[in-house]
This record gives sequence, structure tokens and C-alpha cells, in this order.
Amino acid sequence: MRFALSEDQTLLQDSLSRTLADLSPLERVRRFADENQAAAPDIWAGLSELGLPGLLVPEEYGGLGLGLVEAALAAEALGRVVAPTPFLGSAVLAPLALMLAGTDEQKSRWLPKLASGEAIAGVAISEPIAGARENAGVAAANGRVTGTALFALDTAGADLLIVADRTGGLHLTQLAHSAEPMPSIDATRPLCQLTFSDTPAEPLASNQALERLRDAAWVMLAADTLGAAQSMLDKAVAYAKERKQFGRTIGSFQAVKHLCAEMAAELEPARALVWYAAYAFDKAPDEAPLMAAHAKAHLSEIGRFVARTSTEVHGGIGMTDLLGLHYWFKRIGQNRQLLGGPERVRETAARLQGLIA
Amino acid sequence: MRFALSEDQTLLQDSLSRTLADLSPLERVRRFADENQAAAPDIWAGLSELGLPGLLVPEEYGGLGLGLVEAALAAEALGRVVAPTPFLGSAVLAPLALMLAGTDEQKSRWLPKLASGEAIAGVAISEPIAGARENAGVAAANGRVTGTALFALDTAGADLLIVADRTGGLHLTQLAHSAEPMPSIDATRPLCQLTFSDTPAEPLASNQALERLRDAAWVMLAADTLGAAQSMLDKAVAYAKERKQFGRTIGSFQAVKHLCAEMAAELEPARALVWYAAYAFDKAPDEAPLMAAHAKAHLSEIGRFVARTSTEVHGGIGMTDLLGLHYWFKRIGQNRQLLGGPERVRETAARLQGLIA
Amino acid sequence: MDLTLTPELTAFRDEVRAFLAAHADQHEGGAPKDPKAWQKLLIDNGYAARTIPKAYGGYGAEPDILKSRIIAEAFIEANAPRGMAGQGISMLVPTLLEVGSEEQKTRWIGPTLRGEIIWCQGYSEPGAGSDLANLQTKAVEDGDDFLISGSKIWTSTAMQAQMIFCLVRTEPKAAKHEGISYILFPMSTPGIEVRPLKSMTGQAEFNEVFFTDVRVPKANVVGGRGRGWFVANTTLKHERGMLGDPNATEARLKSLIELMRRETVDGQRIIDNPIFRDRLMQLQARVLSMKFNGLRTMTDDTAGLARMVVKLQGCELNHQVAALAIDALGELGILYHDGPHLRAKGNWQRNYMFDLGLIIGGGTAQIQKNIISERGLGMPREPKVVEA
Amino acid sequence: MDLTLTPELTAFRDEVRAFLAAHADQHEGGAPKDPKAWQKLLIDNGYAARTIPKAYGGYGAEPDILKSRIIAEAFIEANAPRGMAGQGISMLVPTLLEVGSEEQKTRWIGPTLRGEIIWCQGYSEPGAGSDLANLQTKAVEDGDDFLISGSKIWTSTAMQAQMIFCLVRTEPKAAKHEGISYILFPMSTPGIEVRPLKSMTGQAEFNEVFFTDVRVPKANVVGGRGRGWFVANTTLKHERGMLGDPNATEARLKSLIELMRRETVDGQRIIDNPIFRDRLMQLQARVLSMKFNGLRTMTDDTAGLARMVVKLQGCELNHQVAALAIDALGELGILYHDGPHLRAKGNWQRNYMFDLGLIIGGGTAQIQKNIISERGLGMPREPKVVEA
Repeated sequence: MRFALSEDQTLLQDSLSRTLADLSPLERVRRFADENQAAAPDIWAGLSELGLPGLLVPEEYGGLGLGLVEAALAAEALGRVVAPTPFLGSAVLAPLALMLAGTDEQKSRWLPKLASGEAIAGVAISEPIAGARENAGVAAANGRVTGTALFALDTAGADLLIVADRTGGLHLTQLAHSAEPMPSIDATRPLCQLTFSDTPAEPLASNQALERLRDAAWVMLAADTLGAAQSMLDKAVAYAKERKQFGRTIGSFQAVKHLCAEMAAELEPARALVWYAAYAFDKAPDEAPLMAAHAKAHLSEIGRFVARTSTEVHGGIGMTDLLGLHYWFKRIGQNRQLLGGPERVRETAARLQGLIA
Repeated sequence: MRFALSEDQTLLQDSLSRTLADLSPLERVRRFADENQAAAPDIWAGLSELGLPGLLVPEEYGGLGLGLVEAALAAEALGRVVAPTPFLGSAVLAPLALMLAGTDEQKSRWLPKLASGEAIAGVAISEPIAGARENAGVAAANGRVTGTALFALDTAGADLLIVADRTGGLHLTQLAHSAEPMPSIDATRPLCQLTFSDTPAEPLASNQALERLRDAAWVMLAADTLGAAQSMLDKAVAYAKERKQFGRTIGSFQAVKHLCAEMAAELEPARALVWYAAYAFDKAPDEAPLMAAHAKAHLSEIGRFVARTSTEVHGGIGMTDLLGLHYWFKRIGQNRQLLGGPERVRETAARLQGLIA
Repeated sequence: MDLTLTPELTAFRDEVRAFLAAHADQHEGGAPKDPKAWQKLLIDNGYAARTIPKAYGGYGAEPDILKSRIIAEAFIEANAPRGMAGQGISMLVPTLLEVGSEEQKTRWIGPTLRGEIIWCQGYSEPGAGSDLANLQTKAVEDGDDFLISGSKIWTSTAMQAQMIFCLVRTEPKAAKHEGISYILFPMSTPGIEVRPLKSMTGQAEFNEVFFTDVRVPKANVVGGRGRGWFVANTTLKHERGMLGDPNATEARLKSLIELMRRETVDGQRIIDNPIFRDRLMQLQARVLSMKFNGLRTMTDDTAGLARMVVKLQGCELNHQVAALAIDALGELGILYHDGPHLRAKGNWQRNYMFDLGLIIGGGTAQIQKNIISERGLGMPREPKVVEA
Repeated sequence: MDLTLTPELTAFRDEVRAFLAAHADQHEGGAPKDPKAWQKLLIDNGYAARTIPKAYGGYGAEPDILKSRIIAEAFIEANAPRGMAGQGISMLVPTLLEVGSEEQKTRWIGPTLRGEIIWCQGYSEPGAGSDLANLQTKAVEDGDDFLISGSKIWTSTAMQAQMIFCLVRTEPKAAKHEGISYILFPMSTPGIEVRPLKSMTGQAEFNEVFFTDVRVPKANVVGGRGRGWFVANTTLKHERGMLGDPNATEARLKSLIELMRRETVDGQRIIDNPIFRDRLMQLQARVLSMKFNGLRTMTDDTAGLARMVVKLQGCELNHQVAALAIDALGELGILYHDGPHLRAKGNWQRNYMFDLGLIIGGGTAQIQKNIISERGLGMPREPKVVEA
């Protein structure tokens, strides 16, 4: 028994972090955001060389055949540098959907292409998970889907889409009637509104697939926040050690030290929660939904605290575009609400334990 | 227009504070608590000389004829020294019940005696306000009451009791079948369980009297917490200026200074809320219920914060009986839950604004 | 404690209301059709520049906090725009009135009040944030002039301003707080460069201003050479008070309640979610506290501490109101910039970020807590350290 | 990351379970029928004093964190009492093992483990709380003895203890941290007075101990004269870790959930109140975080910071769990001492207060934050001040 990263896992995270430092430095993120880019094929191509798109894809389909723990480490590394990638949709949710509910033919058709990074998959599952807004939602019948899906993930240049209908059924389609951008605070992860009108779609037959996707997504968003928040803490500590005011580094003022200590005290145990939630997804399926919910909700709360506190430690400069700190702030803010804010997710946590009458 | 204490109000508060310093010093409170005294007639007699029991009683019945603003100032002064008195029941709620819903005969019979301090009144209104526990509650019919009332206030040596039945109707009785103490954290305000069995009781006829009693009680509990919390802040500041650690007064450490600043920042605006809630009770009845609810709930929350924070500033010694700080801590804790915890009271606040469907 | 109005004040309120009714056609959607004409009308009637002497272009009334409040409430009631604001009117004018020379008052106050001159403020510097007195912008004597070099930051209206009021170090050998002067000069003076500073909201709410040998006559100093720290501090306090304005918070809470009544998830109204509703009630209690606290500070001599906590509590509260709005909106709460699903033009997100900036700006929360503990509670100042 | 047990560990767990099943008749309601016999049984089987050498009365096993965890879990599962605890076993014994002389080890460890000697701890002093090293209890040389005078506070078992391990200042001229010695003596020595210290819970959980010329042989010093600060610090760290034990918190959360399922107001179950339920879920996430954090600290070399935050977060969490219980109970939550309506013997209120004490004791939250920022994050130490 060991609750720590294995050597392989540490290596994975290190090599990913090194690669990301090259592929997705702040200037690259800034260009992506400033130019409202919808996708960064350069970054995804670089990560594809490491095998990231195929992380979860079984080896027989050309992937690495790893688990959600490794995916969480990857999400954390991506969050650390606020990298613009279709990781969540294309490398986690779509492969999982296919693996859980695809036919052999569907798997053979798509998994190898997703694993190599040759194909990109978008995912639209917001309505049955986070609740329907503006009467959105998709209806499915006879191999066709009709309706609107908001907050679709990673649809830019997508070769296939995984879409959940109002009843929680999943569908695979290659065509969306229209895709309208939904500009959000976090320019590193563009969102889309999809409209379907009698659009051909192959059903992915499984009762529980959507729940598994939800659990995986929640863990990934929690891990992304963990990485982004860890960065914000690191930046705050570094800034406080360097910045001088009143003839002292501000990091020598007890108020500033304690703000940093509080961030660390919140983040460090949260790391173990994210690890365990990912581990449970792989190895303890009975516990997985509750752990995923807690990870998502808890990281949302402490992520907000760290995002705010780190900005405060930076003083006025933290509010400007100069250090780019706001990319992390906004990434954490977006993770909080995506696929359900913490209040809603905690309601699910309570329901999973039979605490709601 | 002036939102400040008048000269008379300042005088009232000052003379009351001076008198209380003599009548109810820490040693007296300690004796009351340690000996599980049910009443402190010495303190009440001293306060009666100032006219405190008759604060709200009209002059024609021998009282001072003042309003809830003055009563709130008195409650604050009592909270400041955690004085053991039947003020809430005997000087506020019972006189109000009689004034709102009593016949001329009932008023003439009781108000003069209450105003002089000659008679004491207990009040049992918990069930219809805070919700019934343990199936408690009183039923009334044909001039008789039957059932159990928990958390009855100021019943020790009471000459009359004001009792609310399950439907919110008020009754005046001089007999309780039995009165069992309900030992609580705050030994300065003993609580009782009353059991009635076909006990004769005079109905106090008014539809809205209970709501007015509730509003007055909430403002009084808020004011009591305000006073107790202000004391705890004052004590923390004084201790921090005096206590030395690491060769400095602890009050020179930024962490300690900021804890004290946070207490002050929370308390000072809360004072204005309590004042306004009391003012609204007297002069703006449409606003009174909402303001009373907010005062009760908000002071409960910041009272808890101040009670905890002041104890922390005192370090280990704050946890002991030596300084008696815990009497304030517990008084604030008891005020929080009495007649409804903040969550329940906020629900009322929402309902009063039509925010609950 | 008496919140009813005297007959005199009631009459005054009726007068203000009548004025607003008569001129309701001169504004639309909360903005004047002709800003300068509106400003003149307000000054002429005593609803702007009310207590500023007539000689300097004001209305010349005695200060009366209650009348000011009545004016403010009547304008809100009528959704009528107030007089011009801006740092010239709110900060420079009071400073000139207090310590300016007769010539400076006559020359600058009138045009500033009439909106003919826009000012920007040059206080903060990149190297001196909370430690404002540590400023490095130097003014070197050259005959009757100073040559000013250095840089300023957080200069909000620098792009539009014709003039700047600026803190510069004129006496390099004096102690930290004593070598500073408060000086006025045109933004068109050679040697000034303005660079917009994009903030996290995506907008350039602030600028950096760089000075290279900017020539300014010594006569432009206000309040005496080396007195700049003390000159500036009077109005800084004023600014800090403004930053927690409870009226603005109350208006936002009202919008939040409307939002929660209107928005639905899966057809259920947000206001019917007990968790969000409970948070709303918690914030409402705080908003009311700050409102009554504001009322108290106007008329209560014992409200020193009450005044001191306004900036800290008010800015935090605004941030929390915006946070609840975002949370209540759920996924819609992360939308920004534009798009058909965006609510309130993205103002909740913008405020959430901008208000965090206000928690930091104008004296960080940490500085505010130092002030409250030291000046409000009499606790010891930060002790001097042996070695930096 | 692999939380499954190896076959060896699975076998070990079966063995522990079998032992517990076989001896279930020797305890009742979580307490042993014969404490000393139970303690001996546990030591003999390696379930108490597990890693302490046989020579000193222990079981003599190699340290194995996972086996320790398996033992702990199996005992919880069977509701079986663990071995004796107390400051002698948890603090003195490890100290002696590390720095005690052979004679001291042989003489004290065995009887302490067997429960024949109860110890109390004399570290804190009234004048030195967070600043522990500032202790004033002096030990004056007198031939082969010291004469000890001064006082100690927070001495929890002083009324029952036969012996005390105590920090005293033996070298008055040495620097603050270097003049202290760690010394052992009987509580029956003339010149010792114990006064119970009533706490806010109403119980005397602690004592003050006063020394007047208490004669103690120099040979009773442990770890060398003037080395007491360093000797004590090793086990203090250990104590701080214990104070945030996540297993205890998890058990309390479980009781809280039961409470909320059971209790009703106006016939509605508390658990059906969405506001309390949401708070419960927030705390559950924290409890799980601390649980997994604890798991991580056992087997992860990179968990230094994770270990450092346990005391701060764990004690706060316990306090918050108790706070929610009180709030959920509503008016019933303020009952205490006794009475028919009292829930859980008043333990929720008692814990609420006692846990606040733990937030303060064993290094206040402020001291913990200093440690985390300085040792964990490498931030500067508090600078020396010019003047006290």
C-alpha cells in the first residue's frame, strides 16, 4: 500500500511540466487569449508527441492505457501553466465515452485517431449535469438529435462530438448545425453553443456512461484548479520574497506570511483529496462518485480563496495584465462553475449518500 | 434627523453601566454561576432603583415610558457585564405582551408591579418561534393550558408567566404545573421547562402580539450580544497591549493586531444595525420585523466570530476560568440559539420580503 | 435617535424633487444629454459644488450633511445623474480650498468644476504601493523651474486629462515624509508619456505615466515645498471613505435579488434555492449594517471607528455581492465580453474583479487593518526592524 | 498509488482481527475490564509499545507505518481499546529512547509502558505561552542536586502523576534556548504544590504546578545539561501531529450525520434542511481531505508540507464540526451539564470549547502559520525589532 506518486507518475508529471514550459509559456497563453484563438494546434501537437491525447486509451487502440490518476496529474500540470488544450474533451471525456459505451467499430474508428492527436473531440454534456439554462437541451430519436447544447467543451476543429441528450443518453455525431462561441472569463478554454436540427448521430448505448463522464470531468476540473492554485501560491510566495515595501520584503510581514500559510494549509490536504478521487475512479468505483463530487466542490471553494488571496498578496500589480496572474484567477473561476457550481455538486454528494429525502 | 444616541440615552447607558459595575462585577457573576443560582434579587433590586424593570412601561403605570432603543441600550449594557437578570422576560417581553394584548384590568394589575420590580414575569414562547423540539408545545382551550414549554425565560421566582400556545396565542398564568431547570452553557441566564396540565390561564387577545414579542426579543438578544462582544474585543485589546511574548507585547504582532481590527470592523457597523432595528420597532413598524431578524442573525454570526477570536488573542489563559472570559463566550453562544438560530431567523427574513415561494 | 426630517428639511426635499421633476427632460438613462450644461444647472441650483464659495465658481452654501443626503436620495429616486465627479473635483478642489494660494484657487477651481479641465492624479509609483511615502519621482531645481523625472502608476484618467496633480520629491535630503511636494502641471508638457495599463477585467482602467525632465514652474507647488505628503493625505482619507459607499452596494444587492428572482435552472428559480437565499440574507444584513453605519457617521460624534472601517468592510461586501451573483448564475456566471447568454453586460464578473482591485487599491486590506488597530484601537505601531 | 494490501499485510490484518476476536471478552464499551492486564496482553502481542526494544519492556518490532495503520483500523473496527496512552508513553518514552542514558531507559521505560508510573509534563509556564523557550523555572545547583523553584501551567495529569518530566533553567547565563535542562523527578518530592485549573468547559482539564526549592539529583537530567530545549522539541513535533488526528474527526463527523438524521424541528429532520446539509457536505470534503492527507503523510516522502498543516487544519476542522452540531441542534444545542433534553452528554458543546483550546494550545494557530510560512514556504523569519 502506498499513497504517493509512483516513479512512473512522477516522471510523467515532470516530463509533461518540462514540455509545457516550452510549449505553453505565458507569452503563448497571452497570444492565445489576446487573439481569441479557438485552438492551439502547436501545443496539442507537441503534447501528442508525449502521447497525452492517448493517455487513457487502451494500448490496443494506440494509447498509453493509463488511468485517471495519471490524467489528474496531467490536468494539474496543464492547470499550472493555464495551457490552452482540448485535453478534457478530446483526451478524457470522449475516449471514456467510447470505451464505456462505444461499439467495437466505433472504438476502432475513433480511439486510434484520438490517441494520436490526429482527431479532436468536443463534448457537450452540460444540461443533464449542471442543469438546463435558457431552455437548452437536446432531444434524440431515431438516430438523430435536435436542440441546443450550451457550454460545449473543446469543439474548435473537432472531428467528432459527444453529446448528451436531456435524458442522459450519449450520442456521437460528426456534424453540428451551428457552433457559436460563448465568450467567457477564461480565454484559455473557449466554450461553444451547439445547435442541432435533426442531425444524424450514433447512440452510445450505456446507462451509466454519463455518470462516469461526470465523475471524470469533476476530477479533472478539480485537478486543473489544484495546479492553477498551486501556481498562484508559488507566485505569491516568490513575489512576497522579492517585493520590498517600508524597507522590508513584504514576505517578512506577518500578515503576508499568514496569508501564504493559509493558502498552503488549504491546498496541501486538497491535493490528497484529488489524488484519492482519481484513484477511486480507477480502483474503487463505489466510492468514485462521492469522491469526485467532493473534489470538484472543495477545490472550487479553496481555489476561489487562493485566487483571491494570491492576487491580494501581489497588490495592485496582481490586478493588471503585466504578470498575467489573472489567467490563473480566471481559469480557477471557470473551473468552479463548469459542469456545476459547488452548491449543486454538494447536493449531488448528499444525494449519493442517501442524505436527501 | 439624527442617527446617534441622544444626551438622555447616553446618560441612561452611562448610569446603567456605572451601576452594573457595582452590582454585577465578575465576582458576583461567578458566584451566581458557580452556585447555580436561579436568580440574583440583589442585582435586580439595585437596577429597580434606576427604574430598569419599568423602562418600557407607560408612565401611567409607574414606568419610564421609554422605547425599544433605550431597552436595547440597556440590553447592551447588561451583555457587557454578563449580568444575571430577568430583564428580557420581566422588563421587555411581559410588559410588551400586556401593553399589546392585555385588558385594562390586566395592565393595572401587573404593569405597576413589574415596573417597580416587585413582580417578576417569566416568558415561554420558544415553540412557535424557534420550532418545537421533543414534541413540546402548549394547547389552550376554555381558559386553560396544557402541555410542555421548553426554554422558558426568567421563570425563577416569577409571579406570572406569559405563555404562547402552538397557534401563537398568548396566555397569562400564575401557575405552572412544574418547572424543571434546563441547564445550559450560559449559567447567567437559567432556562426552564414548564409543564401545564389544565392550568388556568387568561388569554391575551391579539393577533400580532407574538410577532411583536419575537421582534423585540430578537433585538434584545442582538443587543446583548453586541455588548458582550464589545467587551470581548475590549478585553482582547487590553490583554494584547499588556501580555509580552518573544520580548514584545503581543499587540505589536501584525497577526494579533489584524485579529483585533477584524473584530472591530465587524462590530462597529453591527452596532448601527442594532440601533436601527430598535428604532424601527418604535417608529417604523413596517420595517421592524425584517430589521429585527437581520439584527438577531447577523449579531449571532459576528458574535461567534468575536467570541472565538478574542479567546484566541488571549491564548491559553482565555480558555481557563481565571479571567472569566468564558462567561462572555457562553452568553454570546446562548444568544445565538435562543428563540431561533441564525439560519432559521434568516429564513424568516426572506419570508418577510416575499422571497420564499 | 430620530430619523424623521424637520419641517425645514422636508421643505428642502420637496424643493429638490420639484427641481428634478422640472428638468427631467435633460437626462436620459441616468446620463445628462449635455454634460456641461447639466453641470452648470446643478451648480447654479446648489446640487453640485454646493459648499464651494461662489467666488471660485461654486454655490456657496454652508456644509450640511443632511441636506447633502437629501439631495443624494432625491437624485437616486429620480434616476437623475449627479454632477461631474472625477479626481479633479473630488480630490484637487478640496485640497486647493484648504491649502491653495488665492491665485491657484481662482485659476483652477472654476474651470475644474465646470468640467473644462480634466485632472489626473500622480501619487502611486511602481516601487511604492502601500508604502506611498517612499516615492522616487524627483524634481530637480533649475532656476525658477523643477525638472521632473520618474514614473507614476494607477493614474486612472491620464489619457483624457489636461492636467495632473502630482507628488514629487523636491528635497532629496529630507526625511521620507518631508521631502515631497504637491505640484500641478499640464499633461501636454514635453517629456510626458502615458501608457495604458490593462487590468484583469480586460480594460485599461489605469495608466502608467513616465516623466523625463518635465519642466514645471516652482510656483505650481500647492501648500508649500516639502509639505506634499501632508497636503495629499487630507484628501486620501476622503477617497478611502468613498470607496465603501453603501448606497452603491445597496443598489447592487437590489439587482442581485432581481437576478435571483428571474433566473432559473431546470425551471427552478434561483431564489427558491435555500442555500443561495441564505447567503443573500447574510449579505443583506451586512448591506443594511453598512447603510446604517453610514447614516450614523453623518450625525454621530462618537463614530470615529465606524468611519474607519468603511473602506475595508464596504469593498469586501461589494466583492461578496458580486461573488454570490456569479455563483447564483452558475455556468452562465462565467460568461464575459458579449454573446446572447451574457447577463448584465458581464458587469457581475467585471465587478467581482474590479472590486477585488478596490480591496487592494487605496490602501490594501492589510493597511486598513493596521490603521484600524493602531488609530482605532490604540494598539502599538509596527516596531522598527533591526535590518531590512 | 496503490491502496491495496500486499498478501503479507493482508495476512497481518487477519492475524490482528483474530487476536481481537479471541479477546473480545476482555473489554466492554470501548474500555478494558482490567487496564493493566489488557496493556500487558497488547504489548506481548505487539499491539502496544510495538517498536520499543524488548530489553526495555516493549515488543521489539521494526517500525512499519502500514502495520501500525492496520492495527489502528482493526481496533476501531472491533471497538477495542488501544493500549495505554498518556504523556509518559507518548512523549517521555520516545525521548528516553532517543537521548536517555542506559540506566534511565532501563529504570523508567518498562514501568511506564506497563502503566505502573503515570507522568505529567512540565513545559509551559504562565509567562511563556507561545514563547516556550522563555521559561523562568530555575534550577540552582546545590552539591549533587538542583533546587528547583518556579511554576508550570497546562500540566494535564498533575493530580494523578507519580512523576514529572520537566524543563528547567539550569544555566542562567546561557542564551535563551541553551540554558535549559530536561529533568525527571517524583511529584511526591517536598516543595511541590498542584492547583487544578478550571477550564471554560467547566472541568479541570489542566493544572498549575508550583515548585519551591524542590530537591532533584543532577543525575536525573536527560540528554545533557543545557540541552533540554532540543530534547523537548523532538517530541513536541510529535504532539502537534497528534492534535489533528483525522480518524477522530471522521468519527465525529459520522456522529454528526447521525444526529442530523435523527433530530427534528417541528417534525422536520435537520438533514432535510438544505442549509445545514450543505455545510455538512463542506465539512465532509474537508474531513476526507485530512484523512487522505494523513494517508499520504505515511507513505509519501514529498509530504513535508502536508504534515506541517495537520495541526492547524485538523483542530480547526474539529471545532467546525462541533459548531455545526450545535447549530443543527438549535436551542437544544445550548444545553449543557445534564438534564433530560441534553444530547450526547453535552459533548458537542464540550468539544466546541475544548477544540478551541486545542487551536490555541500546542502552538497557536498564529504560531502554526509562522511555521508553515517559514519552514514550509521558506519565507523570512520575523525580523528582530529595535526595541521591545
